[in-house]
Amino acid sequence: MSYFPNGSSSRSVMLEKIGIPDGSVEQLFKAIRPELRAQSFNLPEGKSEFEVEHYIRELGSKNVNNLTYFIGGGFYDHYIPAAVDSLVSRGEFFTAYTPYQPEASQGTLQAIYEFQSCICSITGMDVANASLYDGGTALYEAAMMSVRITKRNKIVMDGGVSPIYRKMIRSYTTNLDIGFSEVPVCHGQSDREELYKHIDDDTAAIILQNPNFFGAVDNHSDIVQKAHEHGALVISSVYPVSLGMLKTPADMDVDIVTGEGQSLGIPLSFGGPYLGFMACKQEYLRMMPGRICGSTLDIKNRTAYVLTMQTREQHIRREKATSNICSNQALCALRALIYMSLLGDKGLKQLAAQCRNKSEFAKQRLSEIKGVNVMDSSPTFNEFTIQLPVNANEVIGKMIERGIAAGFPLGRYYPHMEDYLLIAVTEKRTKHEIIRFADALEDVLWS
Amino acid sequence: MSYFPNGSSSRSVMLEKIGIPDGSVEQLFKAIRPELRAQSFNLPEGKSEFEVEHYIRELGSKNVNNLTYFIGGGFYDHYIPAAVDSLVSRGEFFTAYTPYQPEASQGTLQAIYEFQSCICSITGMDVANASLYDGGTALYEAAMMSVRITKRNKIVMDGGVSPIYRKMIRSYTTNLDIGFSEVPVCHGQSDREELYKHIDDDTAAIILQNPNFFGAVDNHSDIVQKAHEHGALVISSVYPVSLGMLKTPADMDVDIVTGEGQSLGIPLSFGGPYLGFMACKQEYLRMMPGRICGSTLDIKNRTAYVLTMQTREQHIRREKATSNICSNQALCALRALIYMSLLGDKGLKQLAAQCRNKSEFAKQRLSEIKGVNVMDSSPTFNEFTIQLPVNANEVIGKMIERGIAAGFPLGRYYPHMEDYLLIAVTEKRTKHEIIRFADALEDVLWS
Amino acid sequence: MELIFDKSDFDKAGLKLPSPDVPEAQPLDEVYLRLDNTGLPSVSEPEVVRHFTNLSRQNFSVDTHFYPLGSCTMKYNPRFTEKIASLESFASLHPLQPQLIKGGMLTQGAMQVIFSLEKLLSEITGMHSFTTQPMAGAHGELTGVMLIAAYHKSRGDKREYIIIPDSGHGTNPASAAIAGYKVKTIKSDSKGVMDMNEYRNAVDEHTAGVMLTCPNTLGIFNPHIKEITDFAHSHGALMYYDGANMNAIMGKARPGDLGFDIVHLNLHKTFSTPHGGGGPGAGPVGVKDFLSRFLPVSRIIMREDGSYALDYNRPDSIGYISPFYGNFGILLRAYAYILYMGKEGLIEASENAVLNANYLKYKLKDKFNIPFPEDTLHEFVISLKDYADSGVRANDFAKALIDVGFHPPTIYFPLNVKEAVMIEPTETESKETLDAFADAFTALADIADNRPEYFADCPTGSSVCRPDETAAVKNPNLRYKT
Amino acid sequence: MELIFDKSDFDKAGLKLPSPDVPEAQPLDEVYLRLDNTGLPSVSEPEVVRHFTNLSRQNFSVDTHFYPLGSCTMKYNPRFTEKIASLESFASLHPLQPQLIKGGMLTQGAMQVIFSLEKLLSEITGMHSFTTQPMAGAHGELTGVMLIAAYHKSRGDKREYIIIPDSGHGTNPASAAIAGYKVKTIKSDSKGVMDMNEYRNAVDEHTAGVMLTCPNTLGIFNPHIKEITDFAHSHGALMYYDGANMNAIMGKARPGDLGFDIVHLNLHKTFSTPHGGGGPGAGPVGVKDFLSRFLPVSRIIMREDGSYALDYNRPDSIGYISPFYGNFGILLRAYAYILYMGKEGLIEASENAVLNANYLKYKLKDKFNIPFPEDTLHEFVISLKDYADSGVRANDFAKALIDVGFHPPTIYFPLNVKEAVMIEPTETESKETLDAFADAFTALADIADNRPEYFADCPTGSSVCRPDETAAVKNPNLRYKT
Ligand SMILES: Cc1ncc(COP(=O)(O)O)c(C=O)c1O
Ligand SMILES: Cc1ncc(COP(=O)(O)O)c(C=O)c1O
Repeated sequence: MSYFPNGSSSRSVMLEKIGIPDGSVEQLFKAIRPELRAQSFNLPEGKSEFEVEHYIRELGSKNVNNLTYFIGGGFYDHYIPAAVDSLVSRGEFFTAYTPYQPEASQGTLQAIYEFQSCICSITGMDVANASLYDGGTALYEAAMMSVRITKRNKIVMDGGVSPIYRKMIRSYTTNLDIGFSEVPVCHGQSDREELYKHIDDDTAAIILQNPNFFGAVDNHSDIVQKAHEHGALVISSVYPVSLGMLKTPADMDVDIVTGEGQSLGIPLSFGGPYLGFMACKQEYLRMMPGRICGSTLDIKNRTAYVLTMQTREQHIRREKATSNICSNQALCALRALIYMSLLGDKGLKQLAAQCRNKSEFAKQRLSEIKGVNVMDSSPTFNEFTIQLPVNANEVIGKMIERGIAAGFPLGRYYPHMEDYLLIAVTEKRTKHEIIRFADALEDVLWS
Repeated sequence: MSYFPNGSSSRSVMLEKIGIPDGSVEQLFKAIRPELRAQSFNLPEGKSEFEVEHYIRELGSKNVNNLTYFIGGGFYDHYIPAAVDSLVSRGEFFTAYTPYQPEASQGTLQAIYEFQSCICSITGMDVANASLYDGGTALYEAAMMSVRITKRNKIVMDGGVSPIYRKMIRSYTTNLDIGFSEVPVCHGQSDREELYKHIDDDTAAIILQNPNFFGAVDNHSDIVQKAHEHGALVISSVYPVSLGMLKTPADMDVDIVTGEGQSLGIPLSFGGPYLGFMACKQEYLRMMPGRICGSTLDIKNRTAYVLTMQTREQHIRREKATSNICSNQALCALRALIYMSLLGDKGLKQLAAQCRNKSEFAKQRLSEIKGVNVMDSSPTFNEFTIQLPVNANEVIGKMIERGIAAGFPLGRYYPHMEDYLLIAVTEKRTKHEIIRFADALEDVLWS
Repeated sequence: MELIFDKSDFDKAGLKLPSPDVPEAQPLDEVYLRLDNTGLPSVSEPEVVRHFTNLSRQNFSVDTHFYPLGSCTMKYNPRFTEKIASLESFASLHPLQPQLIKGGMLTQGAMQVIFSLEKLLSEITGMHSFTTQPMAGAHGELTGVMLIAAYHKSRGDKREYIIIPDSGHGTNPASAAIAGYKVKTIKSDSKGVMDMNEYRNAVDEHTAGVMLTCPNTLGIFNPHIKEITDFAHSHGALMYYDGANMNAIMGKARPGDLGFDIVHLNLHKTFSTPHGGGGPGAGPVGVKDFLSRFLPVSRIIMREDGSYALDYNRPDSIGYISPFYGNFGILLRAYAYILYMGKEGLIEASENAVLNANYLKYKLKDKFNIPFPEDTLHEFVISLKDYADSGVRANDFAKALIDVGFHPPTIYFPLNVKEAVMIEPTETESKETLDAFADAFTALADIADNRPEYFADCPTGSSVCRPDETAAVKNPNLRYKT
Repeated sequence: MELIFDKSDFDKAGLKLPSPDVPEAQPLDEVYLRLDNTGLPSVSEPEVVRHFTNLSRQNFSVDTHFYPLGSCTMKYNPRFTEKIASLESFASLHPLQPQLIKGGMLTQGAMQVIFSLEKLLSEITGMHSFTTQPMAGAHGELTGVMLIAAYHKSRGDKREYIIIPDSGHGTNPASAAIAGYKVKTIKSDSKGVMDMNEYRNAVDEHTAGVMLTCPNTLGIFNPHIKEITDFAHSHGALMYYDGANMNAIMGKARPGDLGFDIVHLNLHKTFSTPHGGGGPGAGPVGVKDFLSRFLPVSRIIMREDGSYALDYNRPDSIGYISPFYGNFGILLRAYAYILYMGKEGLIEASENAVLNANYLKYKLKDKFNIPFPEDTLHEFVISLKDYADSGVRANDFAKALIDVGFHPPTIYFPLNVKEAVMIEPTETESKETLDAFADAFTALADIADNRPEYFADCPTGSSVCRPDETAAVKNPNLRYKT
């Protein structure tokens, strides 16, 4: 087999040395007594690389490819520069593991430090960790963290938080003694009045999202102030690309920030691997889950990077750890770091501006279509909702036939919104594509 | 611009230091007086990576892709293992240059040494060089080499040598005092009788190919003997994959072996970059063109690799060099080396066997089609000729409509062979594809 | 090395964006706007490429070094699975695409991958169904414990404890705890496996489940495994199998056959997906039939016509564990790996992994104390406590190994061995490499005997040596600041 | 490092082939068969990957190091052009495909790439048409000299000599010679450019052509260039432009405007395609109108309907230079690079290249002897002959630079400067890097003054130090033998 570097002669020598001269490796498994043996192992025969590739390409062609994407929902079709793919493909990065041995892992460690720095920069927060699984688990971890910090157990979730993430948080906490209230939002900003009704002195945290699931941009400063008055924390889930334009969570005095980093150079890849990130105020550092890398000096006074604050973690604290996370999404964090390095300060701003400009252009074109109602109760970044004169699912199907993924049908998560579409526009969508989208939609609706 | 690491502030400082305080880089070009300035520079505006990629993908889709290839003609559709692409993509390999400084280039140098070793192994020859541009220029270089060695100037070319290569050799030597004779072959082995008529004591070399352009396999030992009797050399152009099965040129006592290495892990890529290789008997080493890497010891008696025999080369000998070659096809040689290392001894033999087995299977299926005449005057490796009842061009067009590149129309190079097709089969062609090919051909011819 | 931020200058950029082709939008109201800079480093592409290329060169990795990190299965990561994961027909696929047209008709290929992988993993482990949602081993554990909770809850049975042996990985108790359980730890016996007496005393009607690794982190296959699972079951507790060590027994034993009810696998260990410098991995979870109804949504099911659909209608499900289907790109790699290896290939992988480990153990056993030397499979644990007594600790050996070109094994784990050095060579290393490692390790023991002071400066050949970790905690410097 | 052959064992393999799906053929007659082993190393894929990964790490490269190799334009190689060259719609295209259906209707995209690239290169150089067939600079030179020959022959004019200045690259005289010409070498004058008197005396009715590099290998743009080309023309000779240094003058001057008749470009220099450890490159050749009919076949032409076709019907053509259209994968990269850079980008590339070189010259000029310091553009040449007199040669400086992390500049070229060190920083290096290099180089000069013996062991940090090249020639060991 092509992955085993010992030929039969080496194997014989090895077996002989360890006292199995008859050459039967089976004897090494004698602890697995016959009655404990596998009762079946009915797998296909091995194939060659060429055959497997061929087969999987065939499967790939069973997906409908080359749709022009106007779907987002927290996961966006941004361009990934070739340098990102090229650099994360270096064996020294992708075939290493968690940098337990700093002297053999300065590459990974410095990258984590730089990643944490970039996350702090774009969010404005004090400290960040090395990554969590995805934006949803990051938000859940933040909720747990707020419970630990405040020693309270009531959580208020804004309805503008991704319904997927809200479901995840509910799942994870079913067996825990945590009370939730969810405050509905309908394609606009957070409903302050309703929210405030739920905030009291037992509240551990308010969970917000900006831009929210409907694309609405908000300034949550007032909510944060209210929360803090009650001794509650505020957790905000953000879309990192938007931070090239939008007021930072730090500026709103948010306590814990999380987000999905997929938009930072990570392929959509049918849902993963993605990148959860988390940043918080300095004072909550020791309550944060996940690995953290710090800069220190070595015995020769050289700068060195190490995993630090490890007494928070499972391998030291076991059942008392802040989280059970061990393997995280390191290579995705590296992708995000390289992507952010390529973008730079100006690049992130320009990218955000392009996304919004194109989104506003799309809004305008779509609003010209008879029967299409572009929701405008609040400003948006690069995603917005429209109301159609018919059920959204019908329209989507016909648009797919025209090669366009026209948006996400909000009815999927909001039963009263069967005729709403959530539309996302990134820098990759050309003017031409947007016009084609609007024309096709008009065509589908009216001819 | 994204490829320039100096911002405007650095540039100002630099200009100031070199005495151009007004910040105008133009002054550095003052030697180019106004009357010498570019009279036009009418180029398009720059584009982003995303836009260029998008545009070039569009051009790519203007090629007819996904044809099932039964064309070869010296260039073959073999599978390239992913490890080859992955390893040659390492920056340390592909962004280095000719290893002039051995201490900064042991990676490239050892790889060349191993490549030379592999070429010697598969051809059976004594020594090999680091690469030449392609199989055609390699053959031309061998011809020139034979002229230098024998101090004679008559060359006999077998008609089984690729017509492309024969044309190339003719082009390169138009202005030189070299006489050529070409001995026709028709879809079979070399015509000894005719060949021998042209060999005499002025003959520098006989140029042969095995398998020849029609796929015919030959044992050229007798021709070699005849040539040597006349003091002439024999040059043989080979298909490296076939050497997993066929008698080696060394076994036939050939003096200089050249070939196209594309089949060894190099993509077809519309004609290049490919890989010319050359190997010869020890005694001709100092007449060989191209770079050569040798093993030696360093001052601490460690094994070290260096470019050697450099007094043959242009940078030392200028107009007296054995060749003008400077940049060669190093990265393609590295591809071939990695490919050969993955294949190994058994792998090359199995690969050759699979190619031939599939080719024979195709022959058999095609021979069952009414009106199709599979030429069988000599054994073949993985390529063979068939005669059709109609003009080959007609058939090809209809086969293309069925997604199959059915073979190369020999009429293109041999005017009397308008109804012949040259068909190649590699390990990538499945039984299913071969059967579909035969069925489609039958369909095209008879329905 | 310099930080990427140190190369920053305000008007440099590493990426050109497309030229604007739409009008500029009306700006947002200032209350919504970021007014400061983002703080990202502004550098050119050549600088980014050189920076990260040279950063990478400071790492040890499987591609460059022997990396016998015990419990981590640092085996070779095939190149073709990387290629497959980057095929655009998968890599560009939006996770919401299946929801655009009912039942996932737009993503049949991707769904088939998951469906088929679940089937293969079920057969490999002897389980009945699998979810691919968990994104790492620990995430699988959490999912598993949530399944345990859901099961007992469905029976109106409130249980309190999860039982875990002291040799269990830290994630086991952590996962149990964050899912709401208390943890009971059982000591290991003199053979290195869970003490049966203590175990029998611990299990009762408050026991929700038992989490075991088998072979355990000492590499030992517990001969009482069937008794253990039977005993738990007889008290209504469920058995959880931490599959991190599955690489030892493929085709030899299956957790399902041994009586486990829930299993997680680490695809980034057993199924050769890359470790990525710490992740991403994938930790799919398999269960016996009676637990299937609790698995996370969505499930991928096959319709009668052979097409695949997403099923959300599962009222007993524990809910969403991942936003979608797990770390799909990792799943795809593992699927390709399994198809490539096939039945025989996987069996041989385990056989070679066990042979390599036993050969290396043989090479080291005379010189070193191996507290639990019997019947180890894919890994084994050395105790360096004798050396530690004379001042050379496991950590010192580790640092010295770096100087001779080996990534150190796992140290100080499992916790039930003093000065533990946990060695897992994997099947993708050659005898020559094992010999070289054994020689080097043995040579260090000689040095420890004669010149213990040698270790203080090790490693000398790396860009850093023994960073001050205490200072790192005391004065946290966790990010670049201008 | 061990050779890959040292890891070989007969029943190992790094690649699985598809399982046979057709019957085994009747074997060939034994006279056609290979009876011995092929001698290829039999190793597993993990060993191959680790071997070549670690081999690569022994190289200096642009990605890892400053690499100011004069005349070679070792600038950054964009990653996206690599990606583009690997797009299947081009990388999998068979070169004979255009011949399957008349006129290349099956490969319109690829042909458009070549056609468009030829147009762009024509505009950049001020020529009228281009062939992309030549596979490197030297190959372009040979093509160019063959065009010169074809031109004179077409006029029944038999000429004998090609004139080349002594600062010309070795490939110039070599190309002239193998195409059948004698070479006349012209010395450089005190300003570093071709001596005009000697030149005027050399040109006569036997002169077929003059090959010039401009700026020349000293980085100097010859102010008499127009006189030179006019003078050659007035004697019926053609002017050949060696475009290796085109990176200095894009948008500033064009060889076509300066009176050159034939030009080659090195796409692997000016147009950022990777050097690949020695190649492949590409050396397209451009000509003025009156020479177009001699260009190699095939030519790609545009039909009236805008489609592209291959034209073989060119009776005056010098014939086939390449089997097909040249190193297409390299052409595609260069095409993408030019589209990316655009007009302004290319101009700025030259400006930054020249600024960087002049800045570095400024940093070094006080300490070092720069024999021809005036008006240099993208590169400059230092003479270390003063140091050489006291025993420290250019080669010693080169070796010492390796220890401090810089790839040495070109040394001992051009031949008209003693102990030459030829430095071309390129536009893709930062001021900080140039400063660091200047400091290191200056520091070496100080060491040379005070401790010349320091150099003997340099480099100390590489895996080898000063291999015995004489022994390598005397006892050639050019391949592995069992
Ligand atoms: C025995 C064992 N269990 C669980 C885990 C946790 O797996 P992961 O890191 O994928 O979360 C590990 C990983 O190190 C392990 O070795
Ligand atoms: C001035 C000059 N001319 C010609 C060449 C030859 O180019 P190539 O190596 O591509 O054949 C070179 C390359 O080193 C050069 O520097």
